[in-house]
Amino acid sequence: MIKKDKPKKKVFVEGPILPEKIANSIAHHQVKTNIGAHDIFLGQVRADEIDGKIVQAIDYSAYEDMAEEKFHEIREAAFDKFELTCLHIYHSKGIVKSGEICLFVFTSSKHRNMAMDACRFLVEEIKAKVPIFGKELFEDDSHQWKVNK
Amino acid sequence: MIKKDKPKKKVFVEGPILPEKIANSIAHHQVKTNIGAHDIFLGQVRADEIDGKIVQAIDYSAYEDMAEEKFHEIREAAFDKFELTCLHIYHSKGIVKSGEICLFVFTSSKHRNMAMDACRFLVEEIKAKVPIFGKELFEDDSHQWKVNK
Amino acid sequence: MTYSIYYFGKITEHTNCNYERLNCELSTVKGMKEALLKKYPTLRNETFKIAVNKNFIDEEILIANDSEIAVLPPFAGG
Amino acid sequence: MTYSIYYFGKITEHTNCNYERLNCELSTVKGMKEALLKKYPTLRNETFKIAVNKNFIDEEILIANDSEIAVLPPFAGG
Repeated sequence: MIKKDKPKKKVFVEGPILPEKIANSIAHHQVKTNIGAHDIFLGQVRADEIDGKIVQAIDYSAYEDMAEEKFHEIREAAFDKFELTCLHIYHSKGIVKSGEICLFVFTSSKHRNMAMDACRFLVEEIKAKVPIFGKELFEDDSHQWKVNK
Repeated sequence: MIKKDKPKKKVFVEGPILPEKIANSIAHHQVKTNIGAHDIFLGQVRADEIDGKIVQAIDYSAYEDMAEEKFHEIREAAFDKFELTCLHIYHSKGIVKSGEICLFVFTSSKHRNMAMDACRFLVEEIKAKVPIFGKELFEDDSHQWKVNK
Repeated sequence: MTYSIYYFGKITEHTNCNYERLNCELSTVKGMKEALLKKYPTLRNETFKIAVNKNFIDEEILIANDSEIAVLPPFAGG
Repeated sequence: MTYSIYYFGKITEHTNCNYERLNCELSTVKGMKEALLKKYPTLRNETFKIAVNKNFIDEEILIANDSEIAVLPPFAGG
């Protein structure tokens, strides 16, 4: 593994991503007046019914060192592929209840297409390449492990 | 024009769309536990330089009655085309300064693809079909009229 | 015929008004365009579309009495 | 050779630990997989990938001494 010179940004946050954090992120971009378009993707924990039991929460864990490296590589790839002003990625670790947000991807560009294409690229890459694991917890204390499609 | 039975939702808001409004919208969706993915598009006013002068703000006006009808048609088309849990559109009227947000499109679905496809569809439709006009204001009190590409 | 005509955006810089009532012969969208260019010759340099009762209709269809006509410059939403 | 092995997610339900140090012969990813299945036979029913020093490498490449090995079940981020 080649050591990268740029500092890696911390992606993981403990517990759910709060709407206030999203609002703060948006507000921080109002000084960047070359931005014309933002795209935001939010992953929310669903209360899926599986064999008659309802998902109450997902307990996220990760191979954090590798995950932060993968996030860094994905971010660099997005900056290479798309004309972006900036991009931010946050993912939960620990317990996120159904209805709460576990993933926040935020892209900004001069024009809409770049922001939207980049956001989609990032979401797909994160789901495919980052070693994050999700334990779906049911009411009766049983669980099952989530698998991305 | 066929009269629609469903009530039309108000799209226009006076002045910029504030990050707090976006946070509130997100928070309101946390009770909808069948949602797995949200996509949010934000249009932000750019401080473009045009012939040496910098855009300070855009003064938005609209043929409001027709615009609200078009927004309604676009919303119905999106619900027909995509499996959405809900969608929301807000657009500014009046003065929006550079760095501030003038358009907020919010789609929610069980899975990511539907939310992202619908969001993109909505943004393109809004730009092409809704009679909204933008007067780009410069420092020296001159102006020019914005045209969507 | 009497038509209510609304002007928007850059168009109002040529008409110097947002609204007027126009009495004229029974007309099509095409005829209406010609009448407007006659009344406001500088509009010739502008791109605009005409909506009738909030819709875009074929240029050759006759516009009913008391229709709401809107003269719309290019859109800039978003 | 000594390898540090980390287990994640569902895999830990078979190993009953998150981490162990394993002394064994010089091995490839393929060989490591076989050794793990021998030690934890129920892993046979699981889908997993092996990362070496945080990367996925060819199954036939030899794993250097002191490598960090991770046994990863399917990803579920987002």
